[in-house]
Amino acid sequence: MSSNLYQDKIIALSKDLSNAGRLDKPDTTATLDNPLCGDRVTLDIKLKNNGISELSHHVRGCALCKASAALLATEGKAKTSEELMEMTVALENYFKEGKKLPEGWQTYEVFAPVKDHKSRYDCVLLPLKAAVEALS
Amino acid sequence: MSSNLYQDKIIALSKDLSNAGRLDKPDTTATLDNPLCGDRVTLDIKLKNNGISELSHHVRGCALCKASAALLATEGKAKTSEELMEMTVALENYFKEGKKLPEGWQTYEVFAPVKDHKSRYDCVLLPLKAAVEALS
Amino acid sequence: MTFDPLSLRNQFPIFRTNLDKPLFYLDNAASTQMPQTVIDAVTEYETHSRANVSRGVHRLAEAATENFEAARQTVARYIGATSPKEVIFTSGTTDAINLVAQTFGEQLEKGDEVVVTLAEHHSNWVPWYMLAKQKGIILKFLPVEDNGRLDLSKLDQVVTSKCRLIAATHCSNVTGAITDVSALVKAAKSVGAKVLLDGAQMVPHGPVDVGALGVDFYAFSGHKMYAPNGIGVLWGQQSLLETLPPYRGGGGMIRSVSLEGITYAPPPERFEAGTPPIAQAVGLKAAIEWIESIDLHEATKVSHSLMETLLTEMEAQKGLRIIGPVGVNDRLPVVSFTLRDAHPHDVSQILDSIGVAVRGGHHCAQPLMEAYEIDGCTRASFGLYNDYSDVQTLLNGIDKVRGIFS
Amino acid sequence: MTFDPLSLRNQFPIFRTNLDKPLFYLDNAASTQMPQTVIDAVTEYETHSRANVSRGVHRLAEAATENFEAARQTVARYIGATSPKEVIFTSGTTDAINLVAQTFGEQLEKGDEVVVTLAEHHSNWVPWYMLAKQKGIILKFLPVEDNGRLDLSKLDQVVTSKCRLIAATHCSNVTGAITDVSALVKAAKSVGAKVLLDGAQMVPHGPVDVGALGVDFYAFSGHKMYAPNGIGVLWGQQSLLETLPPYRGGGGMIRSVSLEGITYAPPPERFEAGTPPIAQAVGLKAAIEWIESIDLHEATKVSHSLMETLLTEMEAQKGLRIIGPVGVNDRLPVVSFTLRDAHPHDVSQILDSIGVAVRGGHHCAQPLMEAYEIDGCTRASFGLYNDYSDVQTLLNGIDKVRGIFS
Ligand SMILES: Cc1ncc(COP(=O)(O)O)c(C=O)c1O
Ligand SMILES: Cc1ncc(COP(=O)(O)O)c(C=O)c1O
Repeated sequence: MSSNLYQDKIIALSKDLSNAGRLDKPDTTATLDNPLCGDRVTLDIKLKNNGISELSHHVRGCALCKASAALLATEGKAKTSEELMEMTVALENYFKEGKKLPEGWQTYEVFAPVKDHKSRYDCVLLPLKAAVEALS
Repeated sequence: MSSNLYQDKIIALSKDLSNAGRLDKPDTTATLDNPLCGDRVTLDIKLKNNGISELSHHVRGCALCKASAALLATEGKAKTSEELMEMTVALENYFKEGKKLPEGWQTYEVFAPVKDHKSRYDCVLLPLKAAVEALS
Repeated sequence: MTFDPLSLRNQFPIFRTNLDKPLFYLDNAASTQMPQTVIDAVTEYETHSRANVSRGVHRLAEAATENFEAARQTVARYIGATSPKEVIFTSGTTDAINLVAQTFGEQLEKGDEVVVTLAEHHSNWVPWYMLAKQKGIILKFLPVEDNGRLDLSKLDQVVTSKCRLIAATHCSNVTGAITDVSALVKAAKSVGAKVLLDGAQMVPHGPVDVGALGVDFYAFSGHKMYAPNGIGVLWGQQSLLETLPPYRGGGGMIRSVSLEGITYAPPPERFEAGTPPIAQAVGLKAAIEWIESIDLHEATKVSHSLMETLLTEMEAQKGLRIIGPVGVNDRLPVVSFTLRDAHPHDVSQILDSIGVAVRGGHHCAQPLMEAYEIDGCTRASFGLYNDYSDVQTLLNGIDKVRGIFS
Repeated sequence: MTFDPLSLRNQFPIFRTNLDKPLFYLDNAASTQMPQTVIDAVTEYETHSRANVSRGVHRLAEAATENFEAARQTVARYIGATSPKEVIFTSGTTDAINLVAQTFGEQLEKGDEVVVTLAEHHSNWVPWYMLAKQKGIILKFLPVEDNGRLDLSKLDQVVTSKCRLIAATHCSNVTGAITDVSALVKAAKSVGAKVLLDGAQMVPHGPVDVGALGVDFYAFSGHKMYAPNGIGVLWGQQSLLETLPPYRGGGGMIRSVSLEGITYAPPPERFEAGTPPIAQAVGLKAAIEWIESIDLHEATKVSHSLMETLLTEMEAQKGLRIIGPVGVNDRLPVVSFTLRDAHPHDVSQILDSIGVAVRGGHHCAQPLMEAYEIDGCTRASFGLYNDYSDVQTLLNGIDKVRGIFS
């Protein structure tokens, strides 16, 4: 079961460093910890028209967390703070209750195998929560 | 089983107040508590030739403790501190391991039914321990 | 639902055990027995999914964490907490009250006052005494009336503007009297003080609603409510808990530790250092579900009628003094008494000889014994499985005691 | 006696449980599994003689008290205590260490020093940090060497004449390194300081002799030694315990309580407020008797050879770093490692997918992680029931991890 977690797509995402690192002069920045496992995510964000124009991530954490951050760097583009907040809640419900993901976030279905692993939900959610924090 | 504990002889002893109360000008006095049940024994003792010549008891406690104090007032006569100490240990072993009582203390066999009731050993032992303390 | 103590009794293996004589168990205020379903829940957990909680991702650790957090939710529901985050697992009521004394108490200052009542169990007395000694806090005592109830007419005198906390029992483990909590809460709120209730005796008799009670802290133990021992609960208002410093230090209560310093986890974890009582939490959950499966309205009718029979018979006996309220209203089925010629330990021992388990002594309530000028008393306390045979055998036993000491 | 892990394994119902896949349980440093005999001892007690201890004279209370005190004697024998009075039951190692921090620590003064090591579990770190903050005590840190051992050459520097206590682990829960206790004791005694050992990891592997070790306090937990959780032990030298103030306040730890004041019971009761973990003590006794029934000499040979195989294989792997001593001498079968390209949580998760239960993370030893400049590591820890199949499957799992992350 658990080995399904580490499908090629997730592994590939976790190794995708195209948006890794720090931005010069970001408009906003946030660092968030997962106290349970010690994972830490730092996001730098530039804004345009109320939405994200550029996002870079620095992750000390597991493959799921890294993959989630990498995905956010592309999927988060043009998203507003409200949309991110909505998605964060929706993703939690997607894991916990099998609810659907909102429009425009379908690529996150790559994380479907995480559903079976309660202790790992937070790994995927952490970058989204950091983005919400950065934008609020 | 337990009802055997309250045989006529023990009940009679527990009601025997002939040596109850306090002595005028005792040579020594001791008060001892059983922290577990709150029993308290106060003994006043007069001495002659290294042994007990007179003993009075004041007991706040159960029938076993009262009976034991009453018996000590008569059986303790002329006994020395060493003899009391020896008897205290011997009585504990009499209860715990079925060992014999020392010469001169046979009347304590009235307490034989206590053997089956570990939680009550201390009730009978308390007056003896108080006497040892008074004499030491 | 209907209610039949005898059918309940059959769910408790101890009553089917081949003891040397039948068991009339009336020592429920000390510890209740455990139904098969609770024993099974604990055994099942220990057999099939034992692991340490949190931080582990293997399937056993994940299952243990889930079980543990599910127990927290069940407790929260049972006591009407707003959120499971308000439920802190401790090793018992005593531990729960010490937690408050050390964290909330830590923030008190010299000259601040804490009110305790003379009806308190030592567990809700000694922690405040120790705190008072340590920090120069002043203890005020709310007296009891002759009938076993708190003397609420004295509230005005003992609750001053310096009062920071009223620590009171929800129900006395000696008199069975249920506290008029609203009076305490009103007095406390009028001076901005908090209220801690010791619910050790109350909670086994059915759900409480901490919100409706209006208190700030609520403490109780598993072993008095058909659950394992080694577990207890402190409930605290979330906003209040968030302001409190940690209790014990160790694993699980930190956010991060380094040579530079330490940051602490939010409640409830902040107060749960070390490996928590996991199997015991599983047992507590099962016990609460068991209690919830019972028609407590009917059960209370039965226990009231048992108590009424017992009290009526006792009141007619010369030389027998009931330590507690006379009627059955606003009291739990906890009946304490003294006999003029027989010491409580002798009474308990003779009752034991015919199979009746009661407790004699000071019941860890020496200040109350002092107030009533007694060394101790004998207590018969009822659980959900008791019936008339228990009352009748107890009364027969009291006759026997009289026969021996007359 | 002979020793065969497989026959031992059969005594543990969890290995016979119909899980979705076989269980290779290598998370013993977090919690061990429980053999049937311990589960049975607890169930038997809860089923047939459950009651509260002390002060009760009815047969169940008397049996409970006897069981509880018998457990104290068994523990005393197992650790070589002079008297059962030196054995204090707590809710776990964490609680035991906090007990020392609050009672012994209570007597320390501003400017006094406490030495802890960088190898400590948070449970033997945070209590001292909290005490230091509270009382102005100075913490000194004994560093670790690259090979996972305490750097004893620095003892002279950190143990000064102001040192009052050295708090050290008997064996690290990360590196498995066993501490050279005699060096610590010598350093402590030379300045009149006491020594507390955290034996949580050590005690499951066989009896210790606190007298021979020459220490003053020794702490451990039941759940890591095949016993229930919710129980732990603090051993302390009797003469030292007698000088200490109480820990928590409540029932059972007093001699008398009145409005005028309180006097406390002697040790061990002074430190055991509230209803203690009775069923858990019964389980701990059964677990110790179970350990004592095993030929530990043979068991150690087996675990050493398992550890040797594992370490040898690991040393040959590129990108794998062992966090701990290289050889098998003076270490327990606790093997932690990092993989260059895989995070410990991913490693544990992938191992879980083939049935191997290990733990990944900081293991409540963040200062040690800092010292080795890692975020965390993966730990495989062995119990008496592990055999080559566990080692082999773990190694296969590591291959699988490499396959995924290569
Ligand atoms: C070395 C060490 N000390 C202390 C502890 C804490 O033990 P507990 O959580 O049982 O209190 C542990 C285990 O978690 C440990 O491995
Ligand atoms: C009213 C009350 N408070 C507190 C306690 C202490 O509970 P525990 O011993 O489980 O900590 C008890 C029972 O002993 C009690 O009856």
